[in-house]
Amino acid sequence: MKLVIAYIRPERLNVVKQELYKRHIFNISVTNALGSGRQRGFVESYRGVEIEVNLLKKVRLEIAVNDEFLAPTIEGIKAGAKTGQIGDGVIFVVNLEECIRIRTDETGSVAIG
Amino acid sequence: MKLVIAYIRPERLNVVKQELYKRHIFNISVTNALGSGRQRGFVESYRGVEIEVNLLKKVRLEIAVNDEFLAPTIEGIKAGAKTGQIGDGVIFVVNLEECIRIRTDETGSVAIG
Amino acid sequence: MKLVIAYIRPERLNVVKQELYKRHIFNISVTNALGSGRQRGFVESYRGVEIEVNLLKKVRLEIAVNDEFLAPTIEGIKAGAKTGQIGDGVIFVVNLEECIRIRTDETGSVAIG
Amino acid sequence: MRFLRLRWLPVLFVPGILLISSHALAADLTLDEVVRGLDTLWVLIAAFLVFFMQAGFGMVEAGFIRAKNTVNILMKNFIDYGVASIMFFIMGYAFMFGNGSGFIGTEGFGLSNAPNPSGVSLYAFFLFQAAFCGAAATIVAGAMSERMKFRSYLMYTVFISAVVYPIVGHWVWSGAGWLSSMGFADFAGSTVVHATGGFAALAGVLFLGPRIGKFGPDGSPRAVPGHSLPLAALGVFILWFGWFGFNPGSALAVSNGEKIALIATNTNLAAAAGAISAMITVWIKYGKPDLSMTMNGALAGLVAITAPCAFVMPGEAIVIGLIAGIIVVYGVLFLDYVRIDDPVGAIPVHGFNGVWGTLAVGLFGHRSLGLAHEGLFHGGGLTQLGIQALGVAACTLFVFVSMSAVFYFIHSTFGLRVSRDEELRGLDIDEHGMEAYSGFQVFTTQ
Amino acid sequence: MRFLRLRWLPVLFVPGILLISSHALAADLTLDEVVRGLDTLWVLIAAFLVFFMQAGFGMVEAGFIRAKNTVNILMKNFIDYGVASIMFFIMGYAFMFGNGSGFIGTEGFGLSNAPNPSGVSLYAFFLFQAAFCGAAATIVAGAMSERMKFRSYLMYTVFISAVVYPIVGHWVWSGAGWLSSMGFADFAGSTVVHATGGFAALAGVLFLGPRIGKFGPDGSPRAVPGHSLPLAALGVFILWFGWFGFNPGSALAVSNGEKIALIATNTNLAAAAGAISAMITVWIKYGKPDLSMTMNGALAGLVAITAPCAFVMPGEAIVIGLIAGIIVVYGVLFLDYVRIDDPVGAIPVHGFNGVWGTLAVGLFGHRSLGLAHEGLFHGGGLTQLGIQALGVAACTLFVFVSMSAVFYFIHSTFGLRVSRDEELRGLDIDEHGMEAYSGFQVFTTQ
Amino acid sequence: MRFLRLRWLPVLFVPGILLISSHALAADLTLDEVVRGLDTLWVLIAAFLVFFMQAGFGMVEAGFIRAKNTVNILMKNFIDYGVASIMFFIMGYAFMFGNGSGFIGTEGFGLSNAPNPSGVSLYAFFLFQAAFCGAAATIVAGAMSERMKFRSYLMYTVFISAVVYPIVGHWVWSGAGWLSSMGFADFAGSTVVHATGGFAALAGVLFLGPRIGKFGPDGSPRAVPGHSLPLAALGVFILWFGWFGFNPGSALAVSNGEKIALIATNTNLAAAAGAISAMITVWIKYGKPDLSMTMNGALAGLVAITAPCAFVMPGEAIVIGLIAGIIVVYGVLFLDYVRIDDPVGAIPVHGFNGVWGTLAVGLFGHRSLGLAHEGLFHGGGLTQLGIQALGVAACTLFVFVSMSAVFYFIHSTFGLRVSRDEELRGLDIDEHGMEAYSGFQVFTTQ
Ligand SMILES: Nc1ncnc2c1ncn2[C@@H]1O[C@H](COP(=O)(O)OP(=O)(O)O)[C@@H](O)[C@H]1O
Ligand SMILES: Nc1ncnc2c1ncn2[C@@H]1O[C@H](COP(=O)(O)OP(=O)(O)O)[C@@H](O)[C@H]1O
Ligand SMILES: Nc1ncnc2c1ncn2[C@@H]1O[C@H](COP(=O)(O)OP(=O)(O)O)[C@@H](O)[C@H]1O
Repeated sequence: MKLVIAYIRPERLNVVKQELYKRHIFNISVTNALGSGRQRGFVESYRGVEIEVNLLKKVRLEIAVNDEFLAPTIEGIKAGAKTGQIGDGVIFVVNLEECIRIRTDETGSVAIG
Repeated sequence: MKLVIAYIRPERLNVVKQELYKRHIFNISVTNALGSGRQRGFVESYRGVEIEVNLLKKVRLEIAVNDEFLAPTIEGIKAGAKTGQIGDGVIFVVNLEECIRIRTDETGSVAIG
Repeated sequence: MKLVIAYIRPERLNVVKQELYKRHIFNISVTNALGSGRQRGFVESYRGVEIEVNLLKKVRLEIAVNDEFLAPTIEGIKAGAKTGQIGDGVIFVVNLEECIRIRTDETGSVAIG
Repeated sequence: MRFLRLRWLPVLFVPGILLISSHALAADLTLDEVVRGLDTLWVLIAAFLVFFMQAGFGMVEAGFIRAKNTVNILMKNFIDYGVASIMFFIMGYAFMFGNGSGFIGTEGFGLSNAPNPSGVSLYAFFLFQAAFCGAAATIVAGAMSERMKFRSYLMYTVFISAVVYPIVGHWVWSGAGWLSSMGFADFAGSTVVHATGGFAALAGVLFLGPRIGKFGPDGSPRAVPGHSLPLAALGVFILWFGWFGFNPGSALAVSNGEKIALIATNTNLAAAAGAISAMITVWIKYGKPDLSMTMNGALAGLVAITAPCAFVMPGEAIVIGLIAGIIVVYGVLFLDYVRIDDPVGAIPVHGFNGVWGTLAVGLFGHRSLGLAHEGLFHGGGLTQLGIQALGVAACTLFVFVSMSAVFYFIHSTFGLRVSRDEELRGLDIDEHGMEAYSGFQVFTTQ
Repeated sequence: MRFLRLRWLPVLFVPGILLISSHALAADLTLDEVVRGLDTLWVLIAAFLVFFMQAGFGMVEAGFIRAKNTVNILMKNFIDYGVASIMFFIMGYAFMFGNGSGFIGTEGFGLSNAPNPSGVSLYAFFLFQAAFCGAAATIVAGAMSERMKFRSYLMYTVFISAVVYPIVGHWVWSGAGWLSSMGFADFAGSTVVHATGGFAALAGVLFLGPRIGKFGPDGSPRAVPGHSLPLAALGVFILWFGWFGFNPGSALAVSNGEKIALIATNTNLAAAAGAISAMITVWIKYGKPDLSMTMNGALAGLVAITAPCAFVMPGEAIVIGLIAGIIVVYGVLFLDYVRIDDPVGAIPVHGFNGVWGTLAVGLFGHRSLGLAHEGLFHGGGLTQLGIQALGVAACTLFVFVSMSAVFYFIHSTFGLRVSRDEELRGLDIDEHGMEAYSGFQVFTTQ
Repeated sequence: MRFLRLRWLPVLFVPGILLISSHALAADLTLDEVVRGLDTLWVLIAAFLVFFMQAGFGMVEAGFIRAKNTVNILMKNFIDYGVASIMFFIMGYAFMFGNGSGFIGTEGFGLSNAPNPSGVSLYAFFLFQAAFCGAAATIVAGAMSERMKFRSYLMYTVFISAVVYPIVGHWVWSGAGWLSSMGFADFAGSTVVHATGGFAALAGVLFLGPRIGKFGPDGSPRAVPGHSLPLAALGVFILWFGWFGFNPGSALAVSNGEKIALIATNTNLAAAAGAISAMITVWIKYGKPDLSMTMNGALAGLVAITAPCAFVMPGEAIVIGLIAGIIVVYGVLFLDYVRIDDPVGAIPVHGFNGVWGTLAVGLFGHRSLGLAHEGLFHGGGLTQLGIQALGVAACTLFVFVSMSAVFYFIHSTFGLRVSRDEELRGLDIDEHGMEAYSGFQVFTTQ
């Protein structure tokens, strides 16, 4: 089992979700995040003082998947999130040792989704 | 050492905290999250247009524990979070390679809590 | 590759970022979090009723790094976040199996930053 | 449909004669008519200010509760004013000001052949009174917030604005009520509006019970902080502003201006004193100046000065306000102590201080300012104080009993309270299907 | 620079004579002057209230859109009122009230030698009218929000406040317009202000197109929830409050108070009825009482009563409001159905109900209240209704066509719409370089 | 306790005679009394509007600072008005309007035997003046926000409202002050209220120092964005609305309405012009129309027109406003340049434009409108301008010096500034033990 963590543009979330649905991945968790990466921030100016905003709004996805779903998950995220412009984001994969579904007490692969 | 990640219903947070306290787990970190899982969303309607809200409000816990505390942690979360109804959430366990307490420079087991 | 997760005081974020920049770590992701650790909360009182606030505001960093950058990253976070007073926070290190940059399709080490 | 006999025709759409007609206007008016016009204008402006208090109530109540129930409280706020406006038009005014017995009026339904006890236009008087009725109704929303069904709230609103409030009003303000015949004085409604609202709220929360999580398993009270103190602060400012219509407007005439100026000054000083004394009280007791209590203190001062505003001098208004600020702090503590859950403090602010303000008339009032008897502190003995005590006791008792009946009825038919799940998730989603702050990350863990 | 002949000198800075001069003052005034003073004061207060509606519009519009475009809408709100004030001073007033043809005035630029059709001070009349002009301009901001360039909005504002609105106003309110000559009656501006704003908005959104994501690929409408219903609720209360200046203020005189009191009462009852009927309609159709629709219902009632407020009785005002509340709900649904995207409901509220209110004059109006002909329901036949229909048709057509030309011009020169990227990221950052809620975590995924 | 001789008894609680007495009322009043009543009513309404500005100040200040200090600023807002109301009653009024020397009044403490230089009820005049005093006090809160101890703020409030403001007021408005004897003209308080507030703020921030993080290690200014621009926008609208009481109300009489109408129109046009010119200035300099500056521009225009509002014509008001908008932008930049940290722009808005407005009287003022000498641009030479310059210099110097002494005293006894830790965590938690937005996720990293 893997835990897939992805940072994407907020406005791509709906498309990413649709791409994941197509690939039968329904369970995801989403958090608001700020990110700094290769993308330069934009310059705001407030009352005559410039601010370089270098923490940009991103959305963080966390998806636990069984190994056979890892590839489609990555694919789905890429399909939905890519615009080709700086700031598209990254996907991290971490090994997931155990997964427990609280309601059912299921554990392991079967608990994931 | 393990990193326990759990998604629970927001309104169960206090109970979960109490259950963890009972088991001498005091250190936890909490973030707001949205989740989509087996639970169907509810239908809001705004100005005559229906919206299916399929990202529901969840709370994400992150708890670093020494191996001997893994079982009680999972138990505590389950005890506090379970309602038996769809949407209770999941617990993920990831291997934690290192833990460093910033204030004390402690590392490893002793740094966890 | 490692995934470094750190909880720090919100007001230290800017300093931590500068310390990381000095060490050529530019890519980070940040989320708001609440944490309970060794630090006791403070007591608010609202309309004559005391509340012990034991979930304090923290900021969560997530930084994917190549192995050779792990030490400087930890160092940078410590340098920026340490005040010596209770509540400075913790750093967790998790093994990162894969990293994919969405825009470029790069994977592995080269994708990290 | 009756016709109004208007002295002049609307000029805007009558081309040609426009310039002439409007200039000719002035000359046509007698001094008497001008005075009536001026008084009507003043009562209307006061009515607008009292209407605007509705926004103040809405913001205070919304700010003092959790984000997840905000849509619900705002909805209650709009609709109780809407229902009160219409019901007071259809029957409330008739019950309140219609000729009838000393207990209730029975004439003037739909304002047709409605008696007009004021010296101003009937419509202005009606609008002013309708806005008062709306205020009485909305006070309850805050106390019962975060757990009461919207549907049941609607029903409650009809009862209070159509029947209960008008009856109390009849007793005191109709000129024919049994209380006013005794010399009971409540200039602008500490009893009629505020104690009525406050004690109706008390009846309501007793039926409703406290919010989940307000009291610990051991019964110790827990804080449930409001989600937006800026909103609440704005609400308090708006209420304070609106009170300048509420109290001085109750004079129903401008005259040479002395009386309304005195009333306005008293109103302001009592509010200021209430804020300061509540701040000091809570600061001494808890070590920190608590904004939410300070704001309640200002409102407490306003409620307390409402009955005596025309009968006391500014220095006395300050004293009345100071005491009000202390009452509200201990009132909140008392409710916590007896495990009554009033999220916004409506009962201490409007109920307890409504009583205090009414009694203050009997303590500080001056005969020279129009009171039947000199107040206790001016050597008038206990006469006026006794009448005041009797009056406020009668009114609050009547309200408490009749509203208990109403809430009992609703409770046993439609139910007063939402389900546990709905309460935890928030009333906005289940009752109205929408969130107050879409897109914002709001912790709903409490 | 002309000199005003003032009867008294400012006294504050003239030491010594202060006490004497100000006391002597009163004696110097004739009853006629006092009446003029009173009427001027009333028109000024009404103007202040109408100005304050600008805050109401700002809060409603901001509350009903997403957080990421909030700075932009507030900016539009400030600047359209600013531009309208200045442009109406320079030329709008002259086009509207200057002598000229039945189509447009051509005298009184910069208020110099400006005719004054009212019985009050020219400046008071101007300020009142300028605030109306600002209201008409700002209605459009909401409908075109979340996607229109700020620069282009500025340009639009100049056109509507300097030319288009004044022309419509001239037709109806100058006393010399061709519509008023026919007996067309729009007491406070259902047509002149609201339908003008609403149909200008319609022209605008047709050029602009819907927001990205408002309609699915299959054309089905999607909800884009507003980011702060408390802000919107406050806005509605402020608008309702301001309307007490808008409608009764349009009487332009206090007289003996009867007329303004009737108007104020009608205004309040129609708003209350609109809120209630919109709530019921949406409740029946969707199973839940929707706050945003209820608030639109109140506004709909206010818009609808604006034209007939002086010509109908309270019971009729309630009926007009009830129908307005239904119209607004179906209006919103209709726009969704034809895929017109109006984020705040400006077109149903101001456009459709502006028309309804204007027609209602012909249905419910009373000759005894100053109308040229008895309304249809009082046996006056179709005469007044026909005139009303003609008038509102002419005005909305004129506005729609001329504003289409304006928007077409802007569209083909500077462009109306921001880029796709800017729209997705929010106009605040790209157009103004700042965020409305710095520090708050706001989901910008939609 | 003095007795007021009232012409009529409160009628509400006197049954039976109600109808008769209130109808008889009108006939009893002479034209003189009606005029006095009307003027009193107007001054009261103006006072209510000026009071409401307190809400405006609160919202502007809260919106322009970070969320973590919001409770603190709101608390200061409530309490400074409360303290100012009470202190001005006890002694401020006596110092300001009491007979005494040209420097200070010494009669009328607690309003007993207080002289009344106006033609309206003493209480109305007092309330209006007390609200002004509160405004002067609250201006400082914004500039010193996010780092000043609440306790020390309380102390400051007592000084400014009881002593410093009344002294300046005595010089200019008492009719016996040395400045008014020279012909110094400040119609509604550009100097007395705004420059006083602004220069007191300047003294304060010099003692207090900038917020942590406002200036980089190299001294370059950094932006600290306000947490809620909608709140700030609402605040500006409320202030603008309140200014319609502030300026026209300062006429203290309605008369035939001409003067107050002119003042209201000037006020509105200057505000509009200030908003537009600030927007344009900042747009040209930084490429984007900045909402926060535009709002400061509107306020700047309002402050600048406050002194000359009665002495200039509308076209001139526009020019005064345009210049004000430019001044505020460069004023903000100048403060950044000299490393003075004023989070909300109180010093440029109230201080610098208070000076500008006072001088503008000497440039644009008309003798025909009641000024002692023709302004420079109307051929009056430098006389009036010189007097104006002297007056504003004297007042600001006095304020700056005396308030420096006050702040120095507080600084060396209780301390002005919270600890570094408190400042970082936010004043709300440490000073008041509560958060403004409980449940919301707010980034407190800056
Ligand atoms: N090494 C990293 N560690 C943590 N977060 C990262 C890392 N690299 C990128 N991110 C996240 O991904 C987001 C997008 O990265 P960025 O470099 O701007 O995009 P891209 O390279 O795809 O154009 C960042 O804002 C940040 O949130
Ligand atoms: N595979 C997964 N990956 C990430 N998050 C998940 C996954 N499964 C569940 N979750 C999280 O857990 C929450 C509860 O899941 P859900 O399926 O609704 O509950 P349950 O199965 O316990 O009834 C989801 O809203 C989501 O946040
Ligand atoms: N074992 C843990 N698991 C998860 N989060 C932790 C753990 N220990 C500490 N934290 C996080 O770190 C923050 C700081 O911890 P705390 O014990 O208060 O600090 P310190 O020990 O450095 O004084 C906590 O608020 C929490 O967010």
